[in-house]
Amino acid sequence: MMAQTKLRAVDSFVPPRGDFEILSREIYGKPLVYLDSAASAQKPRQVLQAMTAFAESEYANVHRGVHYLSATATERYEGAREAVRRFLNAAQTDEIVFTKGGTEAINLVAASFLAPLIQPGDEIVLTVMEHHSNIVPWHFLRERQGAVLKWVDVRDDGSLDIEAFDAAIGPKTKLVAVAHMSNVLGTVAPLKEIVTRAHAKGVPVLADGCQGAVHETADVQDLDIDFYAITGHKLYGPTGIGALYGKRAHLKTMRPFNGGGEMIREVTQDLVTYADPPARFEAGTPPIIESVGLAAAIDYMAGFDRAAVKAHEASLLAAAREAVRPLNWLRVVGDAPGKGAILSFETEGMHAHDVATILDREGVAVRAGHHCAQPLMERFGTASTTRASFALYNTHADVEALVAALHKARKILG
Amino acid sequence: MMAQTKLRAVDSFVPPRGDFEILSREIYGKPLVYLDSAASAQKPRQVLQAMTAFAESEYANVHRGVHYLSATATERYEGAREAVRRFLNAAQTDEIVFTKGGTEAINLVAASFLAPLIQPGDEIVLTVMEHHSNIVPWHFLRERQGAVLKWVDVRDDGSLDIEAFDAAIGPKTKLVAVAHMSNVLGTVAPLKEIVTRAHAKGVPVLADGCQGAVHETADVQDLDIDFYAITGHKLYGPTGIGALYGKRAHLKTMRPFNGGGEMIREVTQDLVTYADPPARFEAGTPPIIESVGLAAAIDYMAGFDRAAVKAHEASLLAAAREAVRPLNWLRVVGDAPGKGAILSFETEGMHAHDVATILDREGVAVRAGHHCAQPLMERFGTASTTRASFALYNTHADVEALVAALHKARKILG
Amino acid sequence: MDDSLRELYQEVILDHSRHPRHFGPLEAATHEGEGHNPLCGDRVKIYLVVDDAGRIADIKFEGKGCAISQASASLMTDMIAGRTVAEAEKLMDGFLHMVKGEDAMDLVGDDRERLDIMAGVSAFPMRVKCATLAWHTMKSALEHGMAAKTT
Amino acid sequence: MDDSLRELYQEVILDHSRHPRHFGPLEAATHEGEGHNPLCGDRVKIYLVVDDAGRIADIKFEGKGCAISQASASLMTDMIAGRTVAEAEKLMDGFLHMVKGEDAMDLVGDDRERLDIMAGVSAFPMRVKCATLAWHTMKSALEHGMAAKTT
Ligand SMILES: Cc1ncc(COP(=O)(O)O)c(C=O)c1O
Ligand SMILES: Cc1ncc(COP(=O)(O)O)c(C=O)c1O
Repeated sequence: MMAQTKLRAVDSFVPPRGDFEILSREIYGKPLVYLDSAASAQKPRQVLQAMTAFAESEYANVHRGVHYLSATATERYEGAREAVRRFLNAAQTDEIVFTKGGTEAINLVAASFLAPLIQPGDEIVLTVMEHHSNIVPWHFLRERQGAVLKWVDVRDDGSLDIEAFDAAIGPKTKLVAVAHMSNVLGTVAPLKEIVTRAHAKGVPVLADGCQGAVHETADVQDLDIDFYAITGHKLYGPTGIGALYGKRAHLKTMRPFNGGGEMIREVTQDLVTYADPPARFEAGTPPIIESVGLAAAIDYMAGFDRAAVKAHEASLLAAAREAVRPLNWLRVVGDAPGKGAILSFETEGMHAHDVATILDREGVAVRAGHHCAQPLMERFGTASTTRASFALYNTHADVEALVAALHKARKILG
Repeated sequence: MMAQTKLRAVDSFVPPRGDFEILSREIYGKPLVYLDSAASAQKPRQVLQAMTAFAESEYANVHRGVHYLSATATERYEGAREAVRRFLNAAQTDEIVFTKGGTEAINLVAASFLAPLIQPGDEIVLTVMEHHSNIVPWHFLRERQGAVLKWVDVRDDGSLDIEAFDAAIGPKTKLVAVAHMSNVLGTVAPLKEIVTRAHAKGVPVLADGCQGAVHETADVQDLDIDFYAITGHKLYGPTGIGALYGKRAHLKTMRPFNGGGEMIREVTQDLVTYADPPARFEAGTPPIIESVGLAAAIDYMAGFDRAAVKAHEASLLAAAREAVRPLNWLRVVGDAPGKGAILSFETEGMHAHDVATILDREGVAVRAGHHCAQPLMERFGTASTTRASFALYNTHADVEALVAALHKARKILG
Repeated sequence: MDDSLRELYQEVILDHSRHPRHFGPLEAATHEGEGHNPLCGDRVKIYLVVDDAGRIADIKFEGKGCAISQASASLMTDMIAGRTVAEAEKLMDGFLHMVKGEDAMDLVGDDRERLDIMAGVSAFPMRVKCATLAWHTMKSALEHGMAAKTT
Repeated sequence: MDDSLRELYQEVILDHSRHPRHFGPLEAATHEGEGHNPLCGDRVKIYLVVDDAGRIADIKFEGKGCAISQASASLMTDMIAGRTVAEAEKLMDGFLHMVKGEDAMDLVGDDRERLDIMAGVSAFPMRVKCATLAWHTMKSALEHGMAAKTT
């Protein structure tokens, strides 16, 4: 209790709840306590308004158009690319490829970068804390081309051991693929150190930044990372859009991903030549309205002191962690130092689904299940956990509601 | 002139211009005359409001969630699937796969259905009027697996010859891929007849319905077609979403497309098993908000008598066609009987880009270029055309503005 | 406390989930099925012995899962043992209607009463799959015999 | 008529586009380049003869395209013939600044006056690529010699 009070005192950030219409609604007559932002964040009115305003006054298809609206829309779309570049501090705008989400960004690297390089027996290093989106694309290369997946374990507290990484990277390693931040444990990978070790052996590194880009700072130049994937809907932005950062030198040599309009230089009956990056990887009409929403979301986040947001989220996590510490029927999964604001736990004799159902009737939205991280569940000897995840709009009252609802669940099920 | 007057008289449809905020704006001080709907349609307020309302009150990530908002969002998302099923009259909802657009839908068929079947020398039959999105995915199979592309020509008026189709389909044909409606010529393919002929030889048929679904009726059961691809943004819906109809028997046997969350049954360190269709093909967080927008767009279209809309568009096309007929410096490309409301043309001594630039200053938005159909340009011995395309919100005043602006272009450039 | 919650987690259900009947493997099984709830990763295995007369002579289940899925499996095995395959399938139809909140007219008498304790699930659409997992698995086991083992 | 349109399509430009100077192939070329405008599919070929002193002894172009791209290519070949490679590149820098509406201070005297007829392009952002195609192609030809032929 002492710790909680102290943490709350240093947390001066005021969550901008008024920007999120949905947060004022009620669920079964109780105020919504949204603790599922790791699955998807709510969207501030600034993002929704930017999209609507754009669609109502400046919309047309992009590129190839000579007319005014097409020019405006193209400017907005390319402006969004520049916003992402700034957000990730990429050196050049053409290192940013728009995708439909984080999953597609990773698949793009698997199909266009890695697949042509893989010989049977070649290795891909990944960790047991990866999301399925950073696992299954590599399983494809195992199934189809004989790649070997090398798994780096986490310690019992969920932290990563850089020496274990180093040991896993060998002469046959063709890529290291690691989450910047785990969506279950909250563990933040020591990306810079991983890149240094991997590059020392000539191995490129992809980071799954779907969570990391939201809660940590990702400076791709400082990290010297080869690929970094983000997804819009977790960044307080729209669904249907994500982005891949790729070093120019990689993107230039990569084969196309999907085929279609915009990604070609020339098409005849007999052959086809391809456009330069990033167009080469953006076949078809891109998520135009969504790009405007993503840029608005990035702007929105830039309106806050990110260190203050991070401290706020950390204080919520710490408060929740302290509040559940005395409960002998609850086991937290993931306690790594410096972890992000995600609290996953198992409850003795109570299945995560039952817990989540009861919490839901209290207005508390949490996720229950394997969180698309089955190998991690296996690692911790369980099939599912309950997960509360915090975002910039959450409050200490949310934490209190969570804890109260947990006690209620215990009373019903325990 | 007679013909035009007569056509106008029978056109009783009143374009719902008030639903489209953007249509009341001015470009360079002139009222916007938007004749670029074949590139992308404008979105009615009903669609934009549905998306915003959903994001403001019912949003969460779909599937896997136990809590209320996740249930609501899942219902809306699966409801949108049902809306698409109804729109295409598919037999079952699980025959509808959501994609990021029409291009991805076709790539999905190429990668997950056809690629595993292709042996060197196997043939894919397509037409010279295809959009690059229905060409490049097949070129991939040529480049990577030795497939042979067999091209069916169009007649000089842009119409398709069913006998030529029949002749092109041989014992090595693995797929027929054809646009339901050409985005340049307006030509409507005799889909049902094509399917009959192809099936008689045991060959499946994919239709690129990106244009056809907007202006024609697509009844996949009546057509007995194997795959049908649509894209949201041409259907008065949002960007970032499309859908593939695939016969259940095909989808069940197809390998996954992208790998990630939602598309798996089980993932371990050593292996992975996949979910049933359609989930198998929907890796990652889908375009959730966009699905709600697409459903709203389908509802919006359903609010009109589609035959009346079609007659209206036809009357606009006929009026435009008649108005340019006397111009000896203008050559229409595509005059097939029963064609959809797209008017492409070349202008003697005036490049399409210059024409479009001048039209733009008159507020008239048309497209100029190869329209992602380079083989078709080649077929008609040109590098580019100017294209005016009509939608349900266009009026005869729009046609008059187009014609007046064309005369102006002639005066400046001719 | 919320009425629908009380109905969902009533004592009989919690008791079934904490002390499942017919739990464990069945060496002599003539039919086996494995079911999987993609929502949570939960899994259930159903073992059946069907005799020559088409009667379910024995049935057992194994697996881990939420209170609803465990209780449902336990209740199902309890009720189905001794019935014919046709009777079991009819019971299943009634049950499926009931948990979806639809009309379950073919459920009568004692069957209706015993299954009624699961009716509260219909107020929780996201949990219907938990309640039906064991039943679907039983059905697929009956249809595919020993082959369903590996699905 | 719109002023910016009049400036874009002024008589000199239309004349260049209808009667391009230096049009046709150049057998003796020491450098060749092929450029492509992805916006419209237009294409231009530039042939250069660069002598040992680094002077562009001859230059010609071929291709089809819009009035802007044709006029720009014609004007460019007209102005560049006889200059050194370094001078040509300097001229190009000035031109690129001009059509983007940026400061083109290094364009002076006669050069500025002649190129000024293209300045109207800066009011048409979607057309800037048309105006610069020939210039970029020329530059890439100079950089890659005969190798640029195939790009
Ligand atoms: C760590 C991580 N990686 C990847 C993803 C996939 O992102 P998306 O579903 O937006 O493609 C998620 C979220 O679902 C995630 O948490
Ligand atoms: C006939 C046709 N096919 C395919 C496409 C591609 O659709 P999208 O760009 O939405 O993926 C288009 C439009 O661009 C089209 O007109």
